[in-house]
Amino acid sequence: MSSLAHLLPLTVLLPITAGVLAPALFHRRGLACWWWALAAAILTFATTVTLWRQLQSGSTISYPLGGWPPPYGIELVFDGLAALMLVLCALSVLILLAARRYVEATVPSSRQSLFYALILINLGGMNGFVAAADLFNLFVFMEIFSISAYALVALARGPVAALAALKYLLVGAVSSLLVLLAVALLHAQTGSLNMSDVAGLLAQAEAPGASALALGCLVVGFLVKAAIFPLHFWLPDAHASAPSPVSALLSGLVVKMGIVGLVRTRILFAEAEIVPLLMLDNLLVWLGVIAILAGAVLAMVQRELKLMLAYSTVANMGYIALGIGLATPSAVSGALAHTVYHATIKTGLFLTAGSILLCTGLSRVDDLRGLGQRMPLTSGALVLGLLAATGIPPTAGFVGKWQIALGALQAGQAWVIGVILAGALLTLGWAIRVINSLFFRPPARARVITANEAPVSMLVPSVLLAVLAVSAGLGGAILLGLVEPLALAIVGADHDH
Amino acid sequence: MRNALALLIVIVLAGLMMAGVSQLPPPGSPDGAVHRHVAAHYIDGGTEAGGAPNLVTAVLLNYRALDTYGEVVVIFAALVAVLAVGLSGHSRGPRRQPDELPVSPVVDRIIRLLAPFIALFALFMILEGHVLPGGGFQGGVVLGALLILLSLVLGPRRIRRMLPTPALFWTRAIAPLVFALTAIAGLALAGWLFALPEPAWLRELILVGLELAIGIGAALALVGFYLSLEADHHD
Amino acid sequence: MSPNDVFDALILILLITCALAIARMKDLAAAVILFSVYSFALCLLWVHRGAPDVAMTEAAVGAGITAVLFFYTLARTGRREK
Amino acid sequence: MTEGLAHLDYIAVVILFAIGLYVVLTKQNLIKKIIGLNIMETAVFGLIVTSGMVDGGSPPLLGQGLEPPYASPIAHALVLTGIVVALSVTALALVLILRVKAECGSIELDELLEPDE
Repeated sequence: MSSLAHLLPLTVLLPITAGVLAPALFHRRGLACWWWALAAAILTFATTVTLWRQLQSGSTISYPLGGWPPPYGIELVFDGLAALMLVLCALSVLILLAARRYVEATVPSSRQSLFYALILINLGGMNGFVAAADLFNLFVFMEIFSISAYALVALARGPVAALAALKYLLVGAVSSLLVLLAVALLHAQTGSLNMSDVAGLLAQAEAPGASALALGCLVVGFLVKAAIFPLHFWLPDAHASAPSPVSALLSGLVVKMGIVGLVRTRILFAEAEIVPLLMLDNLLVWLGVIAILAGAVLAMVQRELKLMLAYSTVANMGYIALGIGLATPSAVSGALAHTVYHATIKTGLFLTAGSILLCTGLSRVDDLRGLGQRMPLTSGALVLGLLAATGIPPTAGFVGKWQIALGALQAGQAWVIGVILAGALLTLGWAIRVINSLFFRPPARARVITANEAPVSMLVPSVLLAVLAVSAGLGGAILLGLVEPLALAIVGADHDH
Repeated sequence: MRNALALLIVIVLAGLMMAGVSQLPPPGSPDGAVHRHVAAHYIDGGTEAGGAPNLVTAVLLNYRALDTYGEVVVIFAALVAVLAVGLSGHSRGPRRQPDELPVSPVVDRIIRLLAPFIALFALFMILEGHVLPGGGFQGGVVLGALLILLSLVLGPRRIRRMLPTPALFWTRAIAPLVFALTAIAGLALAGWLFALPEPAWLRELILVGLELAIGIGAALALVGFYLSLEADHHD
Repeated sequence: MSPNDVFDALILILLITCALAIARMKDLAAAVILFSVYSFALCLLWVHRGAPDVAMTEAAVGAGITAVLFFYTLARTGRREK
Repeated sequence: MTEGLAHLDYIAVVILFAIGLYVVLTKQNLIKKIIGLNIMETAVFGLIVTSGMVDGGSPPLLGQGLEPPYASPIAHALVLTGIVVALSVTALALVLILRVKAECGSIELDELLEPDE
């Protein structure tokens, strides 16, 4: 084992320790704390890049904590799924970059260091969740990023945010509990907690009912975390009322953890030949189809920009569920690619929406008429992001959807392609409404007329992510190549065409 | 109507759960999978491998130290969360002493009299946690309860002022910080993050240090929860 | 059935009764007190299951601190459920 | 202990989980919902502790003159961590409830969600 493997636990320890130190070091010094948080996030990103290069040159990296070999100790792994960690850390850096002005304007100075502490702890929790190879460890990291996420939503002012955070907490706690119940059932059945060990033991287990119950609990728990329709009801309020950098974090990254959980669950049960796995695939296809249509329609009828974006997240999580449910290599790799691409697009969109909210104080699309003249770069970034969200080629949104459509053909379910197209058209519908309002209507509000372009620290992440969103589709082949081994691990090599 | 529907759903779910749970291996048999596999390895390893005669402590602080690190991070995150979203400071109402809970002189006396003994008991639980049942967290909870009791007698403002703010934040962060230091010590002395280095006395020292940190962290977190629920009365 | 089993069964019945009573209770303060009783019964069960560490924690947290936190909340939100 | 009676624990656990879930789903009072959540949590903890027990076994404490077989220390460690997590979530929920009460004036979910606020 290369000594570089010691870096793997660091992706968890580094941001969390930085977060723990933040309130002690920077009480009432928000700006200094921002620098500290940014430095910690960049360092974590660098660590992830180093690990990533190591992964490219060799095989999967595994780290036994305390030197206890699995299954006796806790193991962390850096595998194909950990590619997501790279994206997580990179986007966190951009979110933090954009957060400074927003936090200065909206969070009281005595609480700014707490805000950054929660963001860093959230990042560490997500990194740990992605790398966890132990069932209970997965639960613990899930709680770390969940608790910090509930609090981050409530950091926004006003009655809507507090209630949204509380709803998010209640639903989140029940879903976490389902995951814990599944862990308990699997442990009672196998006596082990290490995922690959449990997977092997489950394959020979003689209690299909208990396995099926554990599978069901894990799936429902993670479907809630991933906000798959109709278990999405907590998401729109929470994501729309949170402070905008937090919205970007939640909608771009935190919901994706549900997908990570689903993928880990699929791998866990891949060898156990129990019937519900087939039912699960069908369920995911149907839920995905409904989510795509319902999310897009609900986004269309919203008046507030951030609510539109939140419902669009519901629709996009539907695409990902659909891809996983189709269970062919192209569909699953499409779903994984879309996970990464949607994270990029939606982080950019929410950060841009945050700039607009901060500069104008307006949130309704009708009030934002004519903003294109006053804030051309920010509005332009929003338009590019929206175009990418509809999935016009060659934007980032296109690759995943195209792959999922190909997968639908492989799976002999061509009708799904119609749904994918319909979802794209509906998205285009509300996107055009926003674009029309921004660029082709005269201003209706004084605050739009007096608005100035967003500060540089907010413009840079917005524009960068917008450019990435429209151009990243060109590099789609690279990303698909990266996620393919993982897709094969999920659906099993027998599906290979 | 809605309640009846919910009842139906809950009954169906309970039925499914019952069906699944009934297929689990019967509990209590020493030949069950739970006892033969990983747990048997821990028990066979004994105090020597685990570092502590109380195997629960050995699992918490040695074999599965990362989980316990996660646990202290969860409490710390909850404390930061409570401080960040709590009411105090959000809307400054008139500050009042909490006079709705009058403490009778007898109770006052008893609390003051018992306080040193409770503190001693908590300390005992923390320091002996690796040998006997109990441990850092349990002792910390007792210590936290004692501080809450004392605040009834002395007034929350006095408890709040016991530590100046920056020092308070350092102390609150003690559990995750000591864990991180232990992780690094493990890497330096035993080659793996979170490993407990030899010799035995060093191991025991580290275990006691960890338990102390967990205890202090838990106690301060509880006081933090209590103060943010009690602070600034709104009517 | 040994006396031990009878004792266990009684605790289980007590637990379920407490939970049902909590569900029906309109007075939240009483519900919190019942939750303390419930936690305490759970402790006894866990001592019986060979888990003294867990029992101590449940006694301190479930029956103690959680109830205190609930009471402080109730003092500011009112103790009646509508 | 007979096999059937050992399953009694599991049956009780399922019933407690169901009661907790019913409270969380149907009660409109937010504090009541949190109590329900706590009942669900203890049910899951009960399942873990029971699955780790041994008939006639001792607590997993070495060097105290206790005879094997020992109960599984893993199960106990999991529950300890679980209890801490449950307490943290409860504390945060209660603080949020106080904020909802201060900002919206009620903690009954049906009143809070009425369209006309």
